[in-house]
Amino acid sequence: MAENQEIMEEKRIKLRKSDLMKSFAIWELTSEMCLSYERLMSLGFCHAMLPILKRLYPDKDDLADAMTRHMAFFNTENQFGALIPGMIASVEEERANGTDYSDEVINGLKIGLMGPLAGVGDTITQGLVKTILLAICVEMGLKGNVWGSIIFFVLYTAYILGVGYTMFFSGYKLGKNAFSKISDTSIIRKLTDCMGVLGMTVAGCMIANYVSIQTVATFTSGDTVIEIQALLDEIMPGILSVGTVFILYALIRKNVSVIKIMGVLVVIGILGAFVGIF
Amino acid sequence: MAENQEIMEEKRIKLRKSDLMKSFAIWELTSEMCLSYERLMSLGFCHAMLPILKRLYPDKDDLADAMTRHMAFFNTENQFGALIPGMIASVEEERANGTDYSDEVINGLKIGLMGPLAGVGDTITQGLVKTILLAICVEMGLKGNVWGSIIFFVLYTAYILGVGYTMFFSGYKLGKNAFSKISDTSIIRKLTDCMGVLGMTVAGCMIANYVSIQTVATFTSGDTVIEIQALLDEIMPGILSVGTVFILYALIRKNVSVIKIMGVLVVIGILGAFVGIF
Amino acid sequence: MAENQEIMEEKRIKLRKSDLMKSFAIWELTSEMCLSYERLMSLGFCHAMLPILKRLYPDKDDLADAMTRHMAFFNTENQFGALIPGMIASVEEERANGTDYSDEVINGLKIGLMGPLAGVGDTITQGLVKTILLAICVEMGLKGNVWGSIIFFVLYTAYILGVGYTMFFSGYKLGKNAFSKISDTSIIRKLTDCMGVLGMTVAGCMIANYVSIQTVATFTSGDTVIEIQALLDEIMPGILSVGTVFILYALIRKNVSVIKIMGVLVVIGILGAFVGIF
Amino acid sequence: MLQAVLVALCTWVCASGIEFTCWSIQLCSPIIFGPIVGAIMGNMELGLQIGCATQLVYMGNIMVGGVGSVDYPMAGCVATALAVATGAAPEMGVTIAVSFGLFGMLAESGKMTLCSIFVHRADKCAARADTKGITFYNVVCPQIINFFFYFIPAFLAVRFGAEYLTDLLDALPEVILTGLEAVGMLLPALGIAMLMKAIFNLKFLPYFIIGYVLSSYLELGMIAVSLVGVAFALMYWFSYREPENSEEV
Amino acid sequence: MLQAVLVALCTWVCASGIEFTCWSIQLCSPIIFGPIVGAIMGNMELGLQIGCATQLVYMGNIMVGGVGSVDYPMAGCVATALAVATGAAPEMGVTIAVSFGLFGMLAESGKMTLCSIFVHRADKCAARADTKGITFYNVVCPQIINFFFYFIPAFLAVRFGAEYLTDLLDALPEVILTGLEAVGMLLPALGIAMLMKAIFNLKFLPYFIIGYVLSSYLELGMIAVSLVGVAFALMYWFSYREPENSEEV
Amino acid sequence: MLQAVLVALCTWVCASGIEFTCWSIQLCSPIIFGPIVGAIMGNMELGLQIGCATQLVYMGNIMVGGVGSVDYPMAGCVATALAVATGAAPEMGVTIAVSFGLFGMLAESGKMTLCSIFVHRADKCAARADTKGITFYNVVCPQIINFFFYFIPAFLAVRFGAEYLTDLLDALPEVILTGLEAVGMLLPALGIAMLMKAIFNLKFLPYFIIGYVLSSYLELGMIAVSLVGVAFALMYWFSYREPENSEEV
Ligand SMILES: OC[C@H]1O[C@H](O)[C@@H](O)[C@@H](O)[C@@H]1O
Ligand SMILES: OC[C@H]1O[C@H](O)[C@@H](O)[C@@H](O)[C@@H]1O
Ligand SMILES: OC[C@H]1O[C@H](O)[C@@H](O)[C@@H](O)[C@@H]1O
Repeated sequence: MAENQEIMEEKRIKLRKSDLMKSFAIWELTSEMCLSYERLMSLGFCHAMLPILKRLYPDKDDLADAMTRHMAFFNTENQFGALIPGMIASVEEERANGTDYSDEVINGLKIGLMGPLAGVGDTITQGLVKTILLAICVEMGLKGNVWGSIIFFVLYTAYILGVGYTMFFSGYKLGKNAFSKISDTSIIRKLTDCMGVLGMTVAGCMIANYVSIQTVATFTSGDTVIEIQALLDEIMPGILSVGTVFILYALIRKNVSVIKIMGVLVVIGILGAFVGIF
Repeated sequence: MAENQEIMEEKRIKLRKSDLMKSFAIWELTSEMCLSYERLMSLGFCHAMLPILKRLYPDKDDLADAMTRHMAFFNTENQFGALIPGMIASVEEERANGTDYSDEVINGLKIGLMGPLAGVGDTITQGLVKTILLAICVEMGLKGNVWGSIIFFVLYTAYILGVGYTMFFSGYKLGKNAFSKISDTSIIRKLTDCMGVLGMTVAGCMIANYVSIQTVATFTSGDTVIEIQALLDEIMPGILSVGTVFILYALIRKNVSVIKIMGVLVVIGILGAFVGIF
Repeated sequence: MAENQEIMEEKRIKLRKSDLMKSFAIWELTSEMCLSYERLMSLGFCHAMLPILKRLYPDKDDLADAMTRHMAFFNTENQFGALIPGMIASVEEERANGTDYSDEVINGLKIGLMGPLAGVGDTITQGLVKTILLAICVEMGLKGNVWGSIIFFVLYTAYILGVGYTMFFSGYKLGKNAFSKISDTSIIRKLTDCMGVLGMTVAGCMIANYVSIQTVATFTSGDTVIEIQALLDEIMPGILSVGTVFILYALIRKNVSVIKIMGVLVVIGILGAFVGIF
Repeated sequence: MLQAVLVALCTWVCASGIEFTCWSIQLCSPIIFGPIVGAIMGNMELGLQIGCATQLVYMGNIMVGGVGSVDYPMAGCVATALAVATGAAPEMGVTIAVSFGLFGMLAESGKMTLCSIFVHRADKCAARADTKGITFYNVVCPQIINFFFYFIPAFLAVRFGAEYLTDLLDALPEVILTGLEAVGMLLPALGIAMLMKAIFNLKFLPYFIIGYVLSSYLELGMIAVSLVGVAFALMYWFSYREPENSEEV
Repeated sequence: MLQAVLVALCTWVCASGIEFTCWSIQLCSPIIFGPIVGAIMGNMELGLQIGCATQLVYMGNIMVGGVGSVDYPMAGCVATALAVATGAAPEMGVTIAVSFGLFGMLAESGKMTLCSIFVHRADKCAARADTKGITFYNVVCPQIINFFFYFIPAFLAVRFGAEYLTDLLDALPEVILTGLEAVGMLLPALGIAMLMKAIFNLKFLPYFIIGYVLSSYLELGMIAVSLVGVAFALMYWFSYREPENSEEV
Repeated sequence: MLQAVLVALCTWVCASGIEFTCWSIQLCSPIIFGPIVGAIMGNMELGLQIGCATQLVYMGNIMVGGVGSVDYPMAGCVATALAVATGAAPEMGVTIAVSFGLFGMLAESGKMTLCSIFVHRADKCAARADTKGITFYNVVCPQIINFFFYFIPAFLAVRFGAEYLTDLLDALPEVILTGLEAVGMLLPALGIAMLMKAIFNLKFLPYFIIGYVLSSYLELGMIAVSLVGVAFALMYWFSYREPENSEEV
């Protein structure tokens, strides 16, 4: 960071159009390749940011920081959600040039946008556009007309690239407008806090949306059957999910190795299935 | 306003009992005559305030301001809601005598009270009193006894005038007690903000209550039928209503003529019905 | 209080283990003996606090204050909820030694904890443990094996005493850790306010949970039946309960004797039943 | 002929919207106008009975935000007149009333659409402090609409029979009716938008959002949201501090 | 006679409300008292079986805020005694238990109403730091009520047969029962009102309103509202600033 | 043999997760791969028809958060190939597709479980700024899984008939399948916990609690909670004041 600020005094690091294009291409090609239950698109997002980050952070430590930052849980609909990598590109640009955006601002932005854009995007892309295009083209295909397939492929691809491209570069421009003007450190501190508020609010909701740990355990004796999950729901719906997240969070904070935790989870999952908990 | 303050130094403008009686009479006679979809009782409210405003604002500009202020969207139940014109009369009286109540205080009051009083009033007046009186009198009428009609007319009118009168003058007295004691400008500023908070909260709810723009558009091809409204509701319930309000608000802020907007809305409505959107 | 502070300068009053044990014993033996509709476990709680309070407040006025403080409405599940008397014991200890904890802190603690612990406790104690133990033992009993009864008695009693004891003393230790470190008066003021916030939030919910005043009054004429309760629910669910509470609160604040109020309530209840309101 | 004029007059009065002669806008009740129209048509008692029977059907009707489920001037006056004229039994009269009540809702919603025009005219009067103008637009103008929407149809119906009305309705293409409905659906957005202009304050946008979420997602009504609004306003009041130097934002 | 006294004693103990001998107030379970009463009546095994069968019926019964769906002292002790006395099959015993369980809820709610009196007496003891008084009202007095509401009816039932109880019940006019219920419904309002006196603070009224809206409109339970309350309290904590000059409001 | 390889290749491509050649991960649609596989098997038109008929069945399928109700590579490619091979009617083809679609969901969830490993490897690459590593784990590795989970089963199915797959499935004990599901249910908790590490701030815990209550008790979705989050953030913004002396808490 220190080095960056010196650099800035000499010259600003600017993203080139080609960096953005590369980033967009990676986004469209690979962002859902390594979708995992654990973090969904996290790796895809990080990958798509590489052309940006490589340009902005010549220093290896800064680069490592930035890459790690973008390995966090992420999920959105890829076309409308392309706004997010675009916008983050511009925030990283400002950051590389010395504005002191904390991780909270960046994470808050990602978290605050990913949910709504997934909702909007899934509804429009999969619910509307896909269905309409299919409705037309399937009709043709059923009659044996192969143009149905071709038209669908062409139009759908055009839609995806068109919307994705527009959103990605709008995101960049929007971010540019909003973030490049902020230099007052007190405003940045304010922004950091507000993004923290947004991020934490949505995080409370993400647990209910992405984690759904449920037990199928029952206790039976004679005619009496007790469903443990029903009792737990009475205490607090989603208590297992939120409890697990906080236990894991505590472990991570105590620097327990994440790989170890994952191993334990796998063991718990399989053992749990074996003894009839899951 | 400037003039008013000078006047105040000489003598306070006071509302006479006859002004209030006139206002109440107009309220009871005409407040629902020009009920419109666009602003419901707005014109009726403004009309009922005239005897008050004419007395309080000898200066024509002040009068015009005040009249315009009371042309805003308004709706309540007229008997219980009579509290509102009564209370506003006292606030205007303070304002005319120099206390610096902003439009936000006055609008906040109106908006904050009109909803609850409509709920209470409709339930009691139409749900309870009307039904009870009718239940008794209809019985008589069905047997051919014209006293049923007469008794209903007399009692219901008595109820309406009684409740209306009581509420109107209680409103005035209440307002008098609450608002005439406030002179500290810092408290007024505080009040202004709080009324803004109240008004905006309720405004967010008013859209869902008074505007219900829905599209009946569907997309059909073969057996596939997509209801656009269902998709929109998934994104956000009432999105068309809130979207329309904000678009219109933006236009109004850009000083687009309201008459023009109304014309466009009429055209959109009819065209929309024609092409099957509404 | 004044005296206490002097005493403190000389020596701190400390609770003995035997005081806590006595308190716990009273809690387990008598806390639900005088359960009343009006205040549920209030008297039981006060009784259980006596060994604590007698030790801490040698001064009679202080003792009377403290006892009165713990006569307020209280209800929880006794095993998990044993945390509360334990924790309150430690807060009272600090208070007796000069830290200026207001009634708001103590009431806020009690109110904020009693609801969640009742929910958790009822679910686990009655929903889970009781049902499981019964399921096993009833089976035996049905076959005529009296060991079913004996085992149930032993295990259930062990559970109750075990959980109760653990929670009571954990509460004391927890409170000790949390409250004995606070000496800064500005933090105490802050804490007081926060407990007020918590207490008032939960109080708003307690009305809906503990008071359910409903009228069965209907108005009938011919075929028309109006259920008054349905109309009231439309205005505001629970309006009778919240209304009654506030009327009584106003009376109490005006120093109307509580015994008198109770008498009037009894009369209203019976008369109301007589005329068909309840 | 005279009967037709008198019944049409009754219908007009009944639709006038005077609060205390009836209940509230367009709700003048059949129990009152039934016997009057009956008397005009020569059989007060039958009119009374039809009126009361009609009333019974709409016993639970509540008018909220200008929207009810029946239009009384048509259901009460015109239908009663026609029923008395044909000497129908009260039950028959009710059937006629129900269909006229529905027809009348068209007149009602047409009126509430058109009244916007007067409201906008009145805006201009307000801007130049023309109090006479306000009175004119609030009192006189709506009655002109009522003349066309209530007096004329009522007169035609009573004079030439109900089929005149039905023909009139059939002559209007479906799309025009839907279009009018659509306009009636769009207009409130304008009213609220104008209100927003009066009260909007970026600083308070969060409260607007919360009000919106409470009402549209959690389906809380006006009373509940107003309660929450009061709570927020009080919080604001108690946590208020004088702005430090100058007004922020 | 002795049997009747002993069974009545059991019923009384069972209703005493000692936490750890049974479960919690009035929940002394039939599985425990079934065999004891059975032994008194001369057939422990039958008593055990009836007790367990009764228990089975109420397996899911949960007592929340003092309100359950059965009264165990009556359902467990008295009903078992009667069933054993008549040598009924366990199934028959259950039927008797169910009706006695309902009857007992009357005793229970009567008790919870009357206990208010002791609580108010105890208030006065508290005010004069009379710790003995507290003990007296909390422990001794309720047992006197229990004597009348449990011992006596149990004794009568076992001695003279169930019809005595039914007669007793029939002798009470319906309106008195409803009246007592109504009083039981009104009393908690007093308890909460007194609590309000202890904690009410105008400054925190907004939180009260929000708690109320959450629970009565959105039907959130105590746990959820407490969570929200904690959230508000924390917000308050983190945004707290020392009052500028003096206490506001 | 060649056919089997080619169809398996198609299945692999279809499962690759390239966004714009198909729709999004594993959603490569039967309408596109139907005719291709058909052509490979020697009857493009039949393939097209089966593909389209399959598509029709899943018309309303929406994939949210990586979870859909069908796996297209299996339902589209493999099922079509088998159906064309046996010369089945399109309707028959759809039946095969449905069962393969379900089978494929197993492959899918297995993949999403295993991919966690690559993500953790990638974490290490990120920590040492190894950009090549990121690419390797994001692009190359998942395709290896796809090879085993899609190419091999597809090849076997087309080469030796569907029963091979069924046997494979039967060979896996039930508990392993449930166990894998359980792991897939536990893993997101780790992802969120790591996110929490990045954003957790005690000061903002209240907002977390409220977000949690809104979503789990009141069942508000992400969009609604984000709206509320924005509202809170704005409130914070407008009420923000510079910390007095030093950072609090
Ligand atoms: O709902 C309040 C109010 O709305 C409109 O103004 C009319 O329908 C009134 O009759 C009603 O009382
Ligand atoms: O609900 C909490 C609590 O309420 C009352 O005090 C009794 O019903 C207890 O048995 C119960 O545990
Ligand atoms: O729900 C958002 C997003 O979630 C996952 O990443 C996939 O299912 C996508 O197809 C979807 O768009």
